[in-house]
Amino acid sequence: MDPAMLTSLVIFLPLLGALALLALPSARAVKWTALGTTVATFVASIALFMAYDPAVSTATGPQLAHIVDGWFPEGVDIKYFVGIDGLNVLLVLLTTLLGPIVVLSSWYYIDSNHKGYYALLLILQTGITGVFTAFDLVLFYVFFELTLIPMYFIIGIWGGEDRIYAAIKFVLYTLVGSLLMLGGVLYLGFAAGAAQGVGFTTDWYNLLAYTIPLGTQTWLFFVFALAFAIKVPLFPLHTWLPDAHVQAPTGGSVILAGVLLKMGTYGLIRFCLPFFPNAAQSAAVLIGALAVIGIIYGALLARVQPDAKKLVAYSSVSHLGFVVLGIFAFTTEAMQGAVIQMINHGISTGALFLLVGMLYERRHTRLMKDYGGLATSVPILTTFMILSVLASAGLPGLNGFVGEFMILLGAFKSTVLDSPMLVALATTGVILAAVYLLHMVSQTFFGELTHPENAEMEDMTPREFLLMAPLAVLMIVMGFFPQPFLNQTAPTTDFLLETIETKRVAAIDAAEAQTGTQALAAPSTQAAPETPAPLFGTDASAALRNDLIDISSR
Amino acid sequence: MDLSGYFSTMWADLPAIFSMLIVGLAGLVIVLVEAFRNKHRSIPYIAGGALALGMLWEVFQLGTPSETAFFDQIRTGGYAAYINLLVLGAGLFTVILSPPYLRRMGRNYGEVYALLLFCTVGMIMLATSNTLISIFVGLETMSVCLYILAGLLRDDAGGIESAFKYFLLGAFSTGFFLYGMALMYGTTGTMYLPEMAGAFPDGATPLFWTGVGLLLVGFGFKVSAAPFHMWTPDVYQGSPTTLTGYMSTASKAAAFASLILVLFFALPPEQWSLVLAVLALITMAVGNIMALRQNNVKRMLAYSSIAHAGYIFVALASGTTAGYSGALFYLLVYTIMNLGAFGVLALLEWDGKAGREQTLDSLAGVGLKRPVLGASMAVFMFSLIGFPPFGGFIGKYFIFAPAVSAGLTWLVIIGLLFSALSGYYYLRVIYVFYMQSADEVEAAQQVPAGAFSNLPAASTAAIAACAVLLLVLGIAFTGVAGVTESLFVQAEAMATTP
Amino acid sequence: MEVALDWYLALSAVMFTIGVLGVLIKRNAIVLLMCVELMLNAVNVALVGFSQTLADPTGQMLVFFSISVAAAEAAIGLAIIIALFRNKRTVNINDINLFKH
Amino acid sequence: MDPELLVRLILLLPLTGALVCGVLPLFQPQLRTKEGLIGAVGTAAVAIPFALAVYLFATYPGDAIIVNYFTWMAAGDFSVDFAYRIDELSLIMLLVVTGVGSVIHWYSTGYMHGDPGYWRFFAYLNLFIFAMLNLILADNLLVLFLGWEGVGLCSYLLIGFWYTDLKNSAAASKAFIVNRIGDFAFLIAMFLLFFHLGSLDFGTILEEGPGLETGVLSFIVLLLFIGATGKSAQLPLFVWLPDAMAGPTPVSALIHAATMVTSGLYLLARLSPIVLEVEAIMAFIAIVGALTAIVAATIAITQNDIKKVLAYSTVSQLGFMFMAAGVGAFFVAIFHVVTHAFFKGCLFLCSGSVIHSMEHVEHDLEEKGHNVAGFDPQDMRTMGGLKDYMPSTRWTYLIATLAIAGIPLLAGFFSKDEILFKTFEMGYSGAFYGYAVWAIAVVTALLTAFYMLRSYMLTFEGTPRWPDADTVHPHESPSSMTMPLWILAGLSIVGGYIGLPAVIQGGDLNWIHHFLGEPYGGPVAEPTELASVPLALKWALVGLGSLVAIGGSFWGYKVYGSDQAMAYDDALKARLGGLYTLWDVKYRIDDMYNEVLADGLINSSKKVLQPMDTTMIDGAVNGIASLAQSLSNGVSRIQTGLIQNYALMLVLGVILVIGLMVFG
Amino acid sequence: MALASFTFFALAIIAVASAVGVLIARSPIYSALSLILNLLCVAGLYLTMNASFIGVIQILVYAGAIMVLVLFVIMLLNLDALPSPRDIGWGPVAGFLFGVVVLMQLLYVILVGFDISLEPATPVMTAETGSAETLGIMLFTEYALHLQVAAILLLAATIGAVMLAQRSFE
Repeated sequence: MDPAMLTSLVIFLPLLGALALLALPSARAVKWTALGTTVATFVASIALFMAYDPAVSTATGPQLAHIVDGWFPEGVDIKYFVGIDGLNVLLVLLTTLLGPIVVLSSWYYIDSNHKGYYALLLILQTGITGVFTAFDLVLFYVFFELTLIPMYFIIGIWGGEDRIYAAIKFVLYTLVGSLLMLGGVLYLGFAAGAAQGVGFTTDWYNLLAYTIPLGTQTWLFFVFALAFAIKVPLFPLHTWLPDAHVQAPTGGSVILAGVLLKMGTYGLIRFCLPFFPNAAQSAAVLIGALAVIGIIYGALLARVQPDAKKLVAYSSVSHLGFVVLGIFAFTTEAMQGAVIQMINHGISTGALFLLVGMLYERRHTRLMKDYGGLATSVPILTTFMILSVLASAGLPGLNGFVGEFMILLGAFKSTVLDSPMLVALATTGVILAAVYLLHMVSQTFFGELTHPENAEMEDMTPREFLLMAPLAVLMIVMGFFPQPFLNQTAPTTDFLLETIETKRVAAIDAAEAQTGTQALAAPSTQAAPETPAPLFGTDASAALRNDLIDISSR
Repeated sequence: MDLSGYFSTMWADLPAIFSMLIVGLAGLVIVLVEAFRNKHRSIPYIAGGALALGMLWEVFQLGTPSETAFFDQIRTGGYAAYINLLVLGAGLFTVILSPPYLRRMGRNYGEVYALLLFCTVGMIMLATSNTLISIFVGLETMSVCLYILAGLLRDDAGGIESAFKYFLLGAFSTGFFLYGMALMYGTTGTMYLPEMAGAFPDGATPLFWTGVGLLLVGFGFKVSAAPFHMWTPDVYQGSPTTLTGYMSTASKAAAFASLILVLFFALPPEQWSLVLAVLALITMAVGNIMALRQNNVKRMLAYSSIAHAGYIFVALASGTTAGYSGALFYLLVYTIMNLGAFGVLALLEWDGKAGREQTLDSLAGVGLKRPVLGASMAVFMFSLIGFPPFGGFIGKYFIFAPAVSAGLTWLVIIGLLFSALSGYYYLRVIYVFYMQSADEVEAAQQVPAGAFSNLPAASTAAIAACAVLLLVLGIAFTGVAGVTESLFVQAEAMATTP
Repeated sequence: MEVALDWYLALSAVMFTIGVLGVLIKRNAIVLLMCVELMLNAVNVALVGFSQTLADPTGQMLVFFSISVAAAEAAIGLAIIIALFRNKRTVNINDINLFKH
Repeated sequence: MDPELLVRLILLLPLTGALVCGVLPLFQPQLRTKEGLIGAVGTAAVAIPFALAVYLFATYPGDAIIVNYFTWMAAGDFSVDFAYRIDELSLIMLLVVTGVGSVIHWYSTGYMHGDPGYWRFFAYLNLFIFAMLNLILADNLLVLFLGWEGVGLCSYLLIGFWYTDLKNSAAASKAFIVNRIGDFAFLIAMFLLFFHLGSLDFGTILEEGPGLETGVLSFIVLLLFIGATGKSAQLPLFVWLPDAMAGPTPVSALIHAATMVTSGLYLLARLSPIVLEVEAIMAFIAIVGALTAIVAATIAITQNDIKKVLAYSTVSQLGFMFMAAGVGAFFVAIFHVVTHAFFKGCLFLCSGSVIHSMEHVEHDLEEKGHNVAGFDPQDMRTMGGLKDYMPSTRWTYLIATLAIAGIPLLAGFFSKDEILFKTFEMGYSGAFYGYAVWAIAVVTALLTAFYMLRSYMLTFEGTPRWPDADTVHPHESPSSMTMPLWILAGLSIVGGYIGLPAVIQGGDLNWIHHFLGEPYGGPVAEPTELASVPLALKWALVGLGSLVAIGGSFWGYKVYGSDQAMAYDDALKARLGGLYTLWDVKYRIDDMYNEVLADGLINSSKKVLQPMDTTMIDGAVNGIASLAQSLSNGVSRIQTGLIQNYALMLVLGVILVIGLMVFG
Repeated sequence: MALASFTFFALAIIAVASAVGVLIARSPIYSALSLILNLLCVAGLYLTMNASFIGVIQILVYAGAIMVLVLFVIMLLNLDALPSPRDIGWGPVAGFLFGVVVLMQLLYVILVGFDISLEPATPVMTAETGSAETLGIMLFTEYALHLQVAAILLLAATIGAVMLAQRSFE
């Protein structure tokens, strides 16, 4: 088989599985098929991982690229273009790993409409994998939106009491951002297309090669960043997250926290930074500050939640703040840390949601006051919980530390942020993480067994052990041996940072050249103001307009 | 006087109006059948057969070059074939869905089908017209038939009210429409659209623009653009549901197609781009904002159709061929989505009140009970929001992209924000369908036992086909997009070579 | 033509506006229908005026169709008003407001 | 043997022990009660590394051995390896940790006998040793930090070992969180070091660090010191240590007396070349140490819980060590670390033995039908006269008490006296803070002798004060517990001779100084420009030190010797009044943390942030939704249902369109 | 010349007056009668423009057929003047204002904005243009299709009228 097909296989295998599911008669068959599909996908993604060679440069094209043209009409360079590079290889692996885990975690949790649930789950996986592998902006957008539909149903049908509110909020919130981004995509496509004489292009590499004028960058950056910031979610756009997490069934929460949120941070790295380097750097302090507020704010709110799931949800706000901070530091260390932290957060928070879900399955409550002293009745579960909590709190030797440390280290030396105070504030998140996580552990697992029903609680079943074990192993392995993972991402992050710098300088040069010509006319103005954002029909778009067939010429 | 030259030309041009002929003839046949064999079972089949035959014919015309027929009165060729297919298809869908629905309403008469076919004739005339007179005659034929169909449930206070409102406002707007034509004719001295563009070598006069403005008012009324939209919700709510679907799609498609012809062939794109942009803005705003509070699904869909007219206006405002072809593509997608949505509602109506009092809540939990209808409705709703991988997304791409390239980014961004807002009310339908159960709604809203117990297979299949078509259009749309684009490219080429 | 076209157009505009005003002000459904007819009639004056000034018969062709449409509309309109009257026992348009908001 | 393999074994054996003791029984519950096996594995996992450490020590060539296993993480300029450094400093610590660790493991096999969490205990303990070894053997700050946090974790797990009591778990959380506050500073210090030096390796730091700008360096050292105050329980972060006594007593001995709490000192000693560069911070360290010492000592006087006394005593002793570090005498600090490990370990183990037997008393009393609700086996007020029942415990406790009191010729005497001398020497060399610190140290030494004797007297002398003392008798602990006591007591006697004071042979016989000190090729730097103290003055100082120790001890012996031992506490309370109360409430530092910081943070989160989140931030989101809804309701009023209004709207549109077309 | 102008203005004034009459008459019967007068005046105007065919059609279809139908319906439904409303709402007022604005706009563009560049056609030409022959030939040749569609329109209207007003549904 053509190795390039492997990428598409990993993306679409779950979709095929979902279609197959629909034809099956019994819930049992549905479950096993779903499990089989996800495992097969995981195996395929391992092969993908093996086939990916970090030593081969991805500066001109991703590895294992699969391109199908002819999706859009002539003159519109939108195509099916997927591939693997250092930025997404781990995320794809994480997505496919969580696939079987989520299926297993839903085995008994979901008690109605199995067919629909598992089919949606598999479609969701296709969407997410597609988001991570897409190298075409429109394709990315398609997958990005595609993830909303299954998630909407998963929260809305199998969720908790307030599921409808949560589901609608989730979709609408994301939709506002992503539709605005679509406007940006269209604009960018035409601008880049005009610059390169192809009409309209959203090929990532074409867009990367296009230096956007400074003024335009600003509004485009904010349109893109808004969409991703909502997804991340960045303070103060986070309020959909606790609702969605709490109401979603366990599987949904795991996917949501594990990979769905990463679409936001991934988008920031993949698109916002390299496309709009100047704007991104100008906004870095602002976004960094929001990220730090998110870190602290999320942590403080997590501490006061009576609901264990909500606590974990707010912890995501806090943790993702680190990732955003790392992204906007513009240093190799922080960028690498951000990438690895995305994976780490997926593993540890995914594990936390799984464990809280196991408790919920047993007692049908998420309130911590309904538990207490569980360490006696469920020691294995407790052990896994403590491990996950520690990983999440960033204990050295477990995975969470690696990312957090590198992010903070990189952010500290960042000349773009240039604000050690900010990083110092972010570091307090390390203290606060311990505060709220240990609070949860002690409220839930320590103390006396006050509720008699908790005493007879069943410890982890082999199924549950099976789904937790890989995550636990990864927590430790990635804590002590993160380097093999970092090596996968390093060439790409280096390439990205170099490109960002080159483009940044190029954009400034272009702007100066422009002011230079103005200066010839009026020598007194040294630093003419930047050209304003051509949001409302400008020279550039007028030029574009002339390029296209226009009946006004008649 | 020798007129034989005329007659031979007309004879030779008959194939150009094949579908108009066959549909009109079928209408006449139905009238006759109905006169002698009241409510004969074959009537829907005759109607459906004629429409299908027309569609079959038009499919083969898709690739043909754009020409005119009947002394330059109407256009033929790919463009006409495309829009005729749309209109005929909408008619066919309605004919498939109507018999069981009308039977339930006690209105399954041959006249209905005859009027439907006559209406289709008018639409074809409208959508393919090359002169102002053709537009007028086509538009009026279409409108008169629709006035009657809207009043089909005349014993129902709501039914007759909707017909009255539709009629009176329609006639009122016709006055403006005709005035506009008069002014355009008077200032240019011609009724032929392509000749108008050349009438003003040094820029058009205000009187001409006034005429264009009044013409736009007339079109705006037919496509229910704000502020000419006021009739839409009332009429949609009161009309028989399957026919509402027809009204909201075919008539809109025909009117838009005609408007595109006027814009493309007759008008130098000066002032009108701004006017269309403003209309687009108001229309999107009114449609989306008003839809938010609706609890009646039909009324909500009425406002939604207003909003979609606004989106199409965005494409038209760009004033480029890409914009026009995008609008045409969107019309196709929109037609499928809306037909399907109204079709689902028609099948789920149970209170015998023509759906005008049926609230959304009464449909709680239907999605899981009726998987095919539920899934189809979900597809329609997601597509209406503009979610990939459904046609609605690609449609939105094709209407917004040209606007961006024409420098209307601000309008596009507003449009996208309104799309996001529209998510609220479309998602509401889905959650009621899937996420609420019937016992969660008030007793008054609950479905009586045995309601919509047996769904007609043909109707269900037609709806499912719509859903599948949307999915296909969302993924493999190049062919269609190519067709819509080539129409204008050809015409462009023709126009530039004298 | 002896009288300048402007006058015909002005007359047309005035009559058209009177028709519009009638639709906006009168309350009897049949009178509204008549006002619409008045509007169409006013447009016809303008059309014939243009047509005769340009010596181009197509304008009058449109008038011909406009008159037939007016006839058809009158028939339909009256039928609807009869049905409406049967249903609601009134032709006062202010009493016809079942659908709103 | 290859040092690489040795270090690998030393590190991995405890880890293996932890896994064997922890993971296997977790999944095989029948293994959980196999105490013999678990105890043996657990102890061997520390004892073997001790043997290897001794071998390493014996064969140590004199130059630091650096073993580099693999890259931990690297990105951009940043690269950190799993690299370990064997030099004099880490060897000393290695010996102490594994040596005292082995003894305490052995002791634990007896102490934890019958506890359902026996397996967990040994797993945690072994894990602790692993983390501690990482801490002391690390060759870069990050691996050190791994151990640093790791020991914190084990401390957390062990303090909360008896988790069914939520108080214990709260104490554990407190320890972890307070430690994290220190870690926060530690992290920032690492960022700064990396920012300026581009590496976290000790080699680079020690070589290039002193060259940094003083301001930056001061800040770095200050941050590191704050980190150390967290771990080593100094003002103001010492609050967690007394609470940490909630853990089983061997834990208190091992972690909270002998090893973990001294890691702050180790850190400073390890980085002594850069610490010495910044005198202002040194003075600050010394003063903080002095204040901690005296504050903790005064609190210790008022404590009745035997372990609490020892805990505050530990804080106080740690203060001594920081005084030493603050005056640049890092080797003395390490010396005190070593001797302190011996006698404080011994004291804690003795207290464990006491508690153990008092628990039996409690048990017996309960069988006899007494109400034991208020009975606390750790409360010295219910002890007394134990010397007759527990001779081994009594003697070892006494030896260790005298050692800590600084009675001449015992271990504590040498190390404490050296600290006193070094502080004095600093003052003598012209730094005024040296005298101040010295004065506080002397007072604290007096108090130390006093309260330690108080604890001894209350516990072992006098008459039994528990109910029904005639029939209920405590018993001496088993030999698995008393043997370790004797070992440590022995070390408390002889341990001091590795650092003979400067009065003898001009300090030439001070082995530890020669071993560690930079002038002699060791890794621990010391100030070079110190004035030479005349020999007579040195002797006088030694005399003063001895006098203070003996005096304090005698005072304690005297006032608590009578049968009414508790009476003196009341007298003291009456005489000192408010001051005593202030000591009794621990200077309100704890309350301040709880009420101001912890509760304040939580309350403000609950009362300000949470409502803000729901009403303002989420409210804004929902507000937009309801705004749209009310906009919808508002706009819908134009849809009146009246046909004329519709027509009116249409005409309005006509006006608009014509207006835009013609005039627009 | 003067006669033509006089005829035009006389008819125009009557037409406008009768149109206003439609508005101000309280009874629909009077409105209808005013409208008939208006239609007749307009027919007269057509004749002054030499548009003989349209003038005749106007009288036959409009004044003759449509208005008779309207009168029939008014009689049939026995409609009388509606009771006057207690108060005039904002609707009619706004309607009046809007109507005036529309008129202003239209007059503005006609009288100010419209610059007649065309040479008016000669009476001979106009007579031919407006003759029944010219229009008849056109209707059956170039506009044959429209005629057919208009026929369908009328048929539909007939069917519709019957259906709406007459047919009995079960």
